[in-house]
Amino acid sequence: MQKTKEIQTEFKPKILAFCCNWCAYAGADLAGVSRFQMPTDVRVIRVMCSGRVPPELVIRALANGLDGVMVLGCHPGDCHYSEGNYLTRRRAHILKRLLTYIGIEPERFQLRWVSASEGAKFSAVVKEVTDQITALGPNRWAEKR
Amino acid sequence: MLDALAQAYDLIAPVQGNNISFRRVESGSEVTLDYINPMLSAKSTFFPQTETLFRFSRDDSEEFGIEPAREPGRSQVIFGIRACDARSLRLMDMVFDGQHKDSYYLDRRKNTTLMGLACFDYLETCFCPTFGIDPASGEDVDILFSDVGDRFLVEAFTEKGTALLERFAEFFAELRGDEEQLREGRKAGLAGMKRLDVKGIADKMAQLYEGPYWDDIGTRCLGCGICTYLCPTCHCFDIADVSLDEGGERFRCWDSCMFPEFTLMVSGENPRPNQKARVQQRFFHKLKYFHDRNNELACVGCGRCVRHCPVNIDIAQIIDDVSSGKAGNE
Amino acid sequence: MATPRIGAFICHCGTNIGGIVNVPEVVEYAKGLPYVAHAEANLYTCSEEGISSIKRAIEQYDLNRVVVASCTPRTHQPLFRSACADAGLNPYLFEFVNIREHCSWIHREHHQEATEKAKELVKMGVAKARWLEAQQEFESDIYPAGMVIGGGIAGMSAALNLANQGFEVHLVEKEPGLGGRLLRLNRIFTIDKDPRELVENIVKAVGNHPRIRVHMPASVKAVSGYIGNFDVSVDEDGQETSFKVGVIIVATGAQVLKPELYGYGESANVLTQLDLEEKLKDGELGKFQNVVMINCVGARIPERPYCSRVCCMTAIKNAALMKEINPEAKVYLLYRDLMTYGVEFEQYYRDAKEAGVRFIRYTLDALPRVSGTESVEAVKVYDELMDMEIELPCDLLVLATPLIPNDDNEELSRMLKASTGDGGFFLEAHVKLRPVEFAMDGVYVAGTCRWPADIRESIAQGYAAASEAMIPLRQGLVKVEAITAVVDPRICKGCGTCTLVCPFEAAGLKECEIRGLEGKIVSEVNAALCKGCGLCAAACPNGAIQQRGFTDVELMSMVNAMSGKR
Amino acid sequence: MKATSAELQTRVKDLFEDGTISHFIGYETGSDSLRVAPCFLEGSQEIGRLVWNPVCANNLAKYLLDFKNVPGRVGIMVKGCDSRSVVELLKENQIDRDRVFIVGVPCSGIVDREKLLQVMGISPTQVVAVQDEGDSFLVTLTDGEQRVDKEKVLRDECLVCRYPNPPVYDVLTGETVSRLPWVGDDYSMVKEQEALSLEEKATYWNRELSQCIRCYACRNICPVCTCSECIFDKKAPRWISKANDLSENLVYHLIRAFHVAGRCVDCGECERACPMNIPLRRLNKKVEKDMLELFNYTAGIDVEQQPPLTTYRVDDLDEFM
Repeated sequence: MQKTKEIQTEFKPKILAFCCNWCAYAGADLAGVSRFQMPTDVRVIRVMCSGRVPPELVIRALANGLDGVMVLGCHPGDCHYSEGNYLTRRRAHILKRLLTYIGIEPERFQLRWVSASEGAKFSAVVKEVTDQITALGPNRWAEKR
Repeated sequence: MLDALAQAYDLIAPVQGNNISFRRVESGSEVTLDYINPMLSAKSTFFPQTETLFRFSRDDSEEFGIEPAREPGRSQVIFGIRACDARSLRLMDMVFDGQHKDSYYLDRRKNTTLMGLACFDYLETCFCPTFGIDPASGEDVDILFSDVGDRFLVEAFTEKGTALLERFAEFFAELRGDEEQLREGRKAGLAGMKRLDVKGIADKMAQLYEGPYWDDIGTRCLGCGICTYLCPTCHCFDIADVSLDEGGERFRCWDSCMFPEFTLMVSGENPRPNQKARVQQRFFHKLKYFHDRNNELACVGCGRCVRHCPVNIDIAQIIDDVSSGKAGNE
Repeated sequence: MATPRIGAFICHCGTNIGGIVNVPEVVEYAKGLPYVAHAEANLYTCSEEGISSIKRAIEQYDLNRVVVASCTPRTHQPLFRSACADAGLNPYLFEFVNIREHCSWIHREHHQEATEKAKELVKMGVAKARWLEAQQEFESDIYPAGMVIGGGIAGMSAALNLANQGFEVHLVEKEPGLGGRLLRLNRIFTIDKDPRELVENIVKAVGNHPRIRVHMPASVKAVSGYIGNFDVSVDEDGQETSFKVGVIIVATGAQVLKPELYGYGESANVLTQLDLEEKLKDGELGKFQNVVMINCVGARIPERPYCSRVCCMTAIKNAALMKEINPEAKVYLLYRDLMTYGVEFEQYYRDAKEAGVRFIRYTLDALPRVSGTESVEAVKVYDELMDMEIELPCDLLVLATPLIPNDDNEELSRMLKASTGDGGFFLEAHVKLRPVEFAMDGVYVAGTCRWPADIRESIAQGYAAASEAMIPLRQGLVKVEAITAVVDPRICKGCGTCTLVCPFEAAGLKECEIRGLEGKIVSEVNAALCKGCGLCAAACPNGAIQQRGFTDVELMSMVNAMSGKR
Repeated sequence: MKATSAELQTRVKDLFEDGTISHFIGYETGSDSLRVAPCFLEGSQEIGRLVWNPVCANNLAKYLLDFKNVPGRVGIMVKGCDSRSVVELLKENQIDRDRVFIVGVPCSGIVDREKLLQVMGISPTQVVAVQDEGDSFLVTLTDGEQRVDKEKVLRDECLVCRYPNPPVYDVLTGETVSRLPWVGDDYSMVKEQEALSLEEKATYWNRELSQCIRCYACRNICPVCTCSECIFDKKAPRWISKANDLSENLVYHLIRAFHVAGRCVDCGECERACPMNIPLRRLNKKVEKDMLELFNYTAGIDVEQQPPLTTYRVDDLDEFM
């Protein structure tokens, strides 16, 4: 079931970012308001809390051929729901190690903390992760068919 | 010879992986002969676990373009197939070559030459004689190889087989004459093979719909697909689509009557609500329904399901219980 | 579910979006997406014109889903939702796509790529919209009464404020009398008054208030329910009494650290500032000639890093008072840093210096050392300015120790689901934006149980908490955004994972009552307690519990759309 | 494994007769002497069917779910690992402690069928019985007896078993087993895998998981896979395509490994059931190791212990900025 991809001269990754409504999404909005320019490869999905993101969905996204998945939440201690990001952090530890263990580059799944006031950090993270994943090249999971 | 075959055909032969199973090989060196029966039967050669039926494309006007996915398929040779698996193909023909012709299956069947390998030894779980199969014979193959010690006795049983032998004549020497009796001698190794009584079993099954016999088996069964996926005669499949922006494809893949969603309906209703019902279905299909339709039992006694069932549900045992009346049908 | 008929509205936002993203191209693209029955561009979708255009389209094209691609849901979602509602469409059948903050504004130099990204974002929004379902918001009445825990100055201020606004108040004080720590003080800094003058009127006012019921000595035993409907039971002098309130204000105060340093507890002439004030107040302080005061005792150290805020002023107050009582006395104040911020605090400090109090700075790596048999007779300290160690004679050593959290904070925090932080102090919902609320709706915080505060601050916080608490009391009704979790009892296996991860104890295991499932143990969500974080949905092993508006199907359809799957 | 079938039978007989239990879940002899089958008794009359010997590999704990709604109290026999999965079932309220009666059987290792046949070069039909003799097994053959070192023929998970004695039980049959002499580093296998390069890891798992036929035996036999409706069977959303390809097999095995994270007790049933001999424990043990190292958590020991992914510590490792 080879997914037909249009041939591109230079590789443009597809990166998904789950952003929690209260910190990361607001941070992304602030980055926009501040007109911080950044790569166009990231798509944001809004969730109320980083703790809403099921690891299964991260796995599914990578299997779908997306080149990277980010989960962005409030800094530890700042969760709007007081505990959500702590649970996210635990899941992320296990998931990241598991992915690496079966041979998937750890950079393809990232958890980062971005507060509502960190527009600059949001754009920095987007740049950094986009660079990392561009350097890795396409996610070969999609080719395992 | 196998090398030459691999050149001329798609050669499928037993290969040692995590376990021995039939795979496409490029050269004879990959092939192993150290087996009694491969873990997976040869069924997937004709009826792959996942098979694309056709592809479709979609443009902005939402118009569909459809192209069948069948590659004309180089003709292929299966080397080392055992009598039981060869028989199972004959049984599957009854399904795929019945009133509905399954061209995907039949094309492969047509392009395939079966090179059997006679059995002179058996596993504790083998019971093919039960179904009138002679493990050392070439009944259902085009060509039979019999290891008679220092050489192979090679016989063709069909035109396909003869043709192939002629094409590769260079590899074969004249008979020395003693092969027949050497083979008879080796057959001694088959003595003591399980042969169960299946006379009138379909009717005996008919009296077994009710009754406690299936209760424990039903509880014991985990509802996994091992038995059906390893079974050379199980042939159920499901059909699904892959839908992408630019198009997609329709594929079919093995399915198992052991899975709850096999009979689950959109309404949420399930005519086979519990594992007992599903186990029952499997054995009734093999030992009755299939017989009602085709006058054959849908089992060839290869013993794979017995060997690999993690909770030791043993079809030989069940046949025995039913025939002997232990199952309570008398 | 009726076949989705999605309307997509792509906003130019003047040139904000239209100047970078090729909006007409996005509209054309949207028209080709599954289930899209109508797509159009608007100059400003949020304008009067745009809104009425949405309403018209819902009518004209019989839309049952609306997707707006414009700015951010954080500011504009309510507007577009109510537009849908006005047109008779359930507001939860609306999906927001952000192509301004998250696209045009951050890709100003890349029009083509920005346009492609906008298309994809719209595709994702449409894919989610296809699965949206109508939702009903949960509403519940507010019981018009409040409970204030703690009868100190903060608690009393809050109680009076609530009561004067016409609401019943239950004031729960664990001591047999009102007034709190304030009454143990000798005088109050900057105005140098006896606290009693201040407090007694307030205590009277509280005691005599027709709408305030004081429970004393009493402690809260159990709290259940949620904003508007808390059931409280208190142990009042051995008697169990229970009552209902709509809001709760926590003002339980703090305690003073009793250090194990500088011979405190061993030598009779070593006191804390609070001990000193009590002795002064009761006239029990004997003669003294050489007074040494040490600040930051047990504060601003690794195991207790915070500054207690009130000790510097307290120490200065008492140091000056010592001079006042005995002008001949030598009074040394050893400090690490002086916190005398603001106008009158700084002045107060200068006055103390004028009065002859000697200030000597010490550092954490060279702590003062005390010496003497039986009682402390001298204090050695390294004086930074003189760059030498000096020995100060001492017949009275006074230690300024920090306020520390009450021991029962943890218990209370469990009862109220009100979090604690900072080593045991209560923690407000947001350090800047929500200073007197807890994350738990209907529970508020004031005074030194949050962090060390002086009287003025405590009173201000009391008033603030009370007026925050008054908002729901006045509305008389709470509405919960319908993004709460729901359980499918057919699939739920009652493993209780959701109940463990829920920060608000909204999910609980119950016997199912639905026909056909009677007696099955399944999870059930109390919509009033649920805050819609979705932790449970992510933790549930088989998707039996879902978060409305963020279901697995909805999220996955977005992921699939982004991956080019349909 | 000092307890004999006879002792077990008398014990269970008593339990039936004094009315303690109404049903019992145990083992009976299977198709040959190296196989057992789970069996379910409803009274003492068929007590003779019960066996307990070093080939009783199956983890019976999951069958408790099938007896959830039968009246009376169900008895079950559990080895150390089985008992640990009972702990997990209790943690997740899948069974009612008062309605099960747990007969613990200390276990000093289960025979790996294939290893035994290999090492001894025999066919199952030649085997009459296998007896536990401490550090070795005494194998009775149709023609005489042979002794074989446990280390050579034990199941892999038994070679790293730290819980030969059931942590929870109502009665114990047979003496408790002291720490098993052969038990080495539980995680050597995992460490070996971790040491590989990313490329090698990928190659390894691609080879292994491309062989998966998705029969779901590993899931269905797993004592902690208790969902009535598994997400892999859902139509909407579709977590996994029915198509059997490496990509989807990876999805299946990753999600599976994640779902048993902090719950897997390494009873080894998934690996035993897998007809394709995929080294599933190699995945599970990795997660087990991380849970231990990151959260100091071991599954199946204490019913009161909160599952690691449902709780947190403020000072958990934070490698994310």
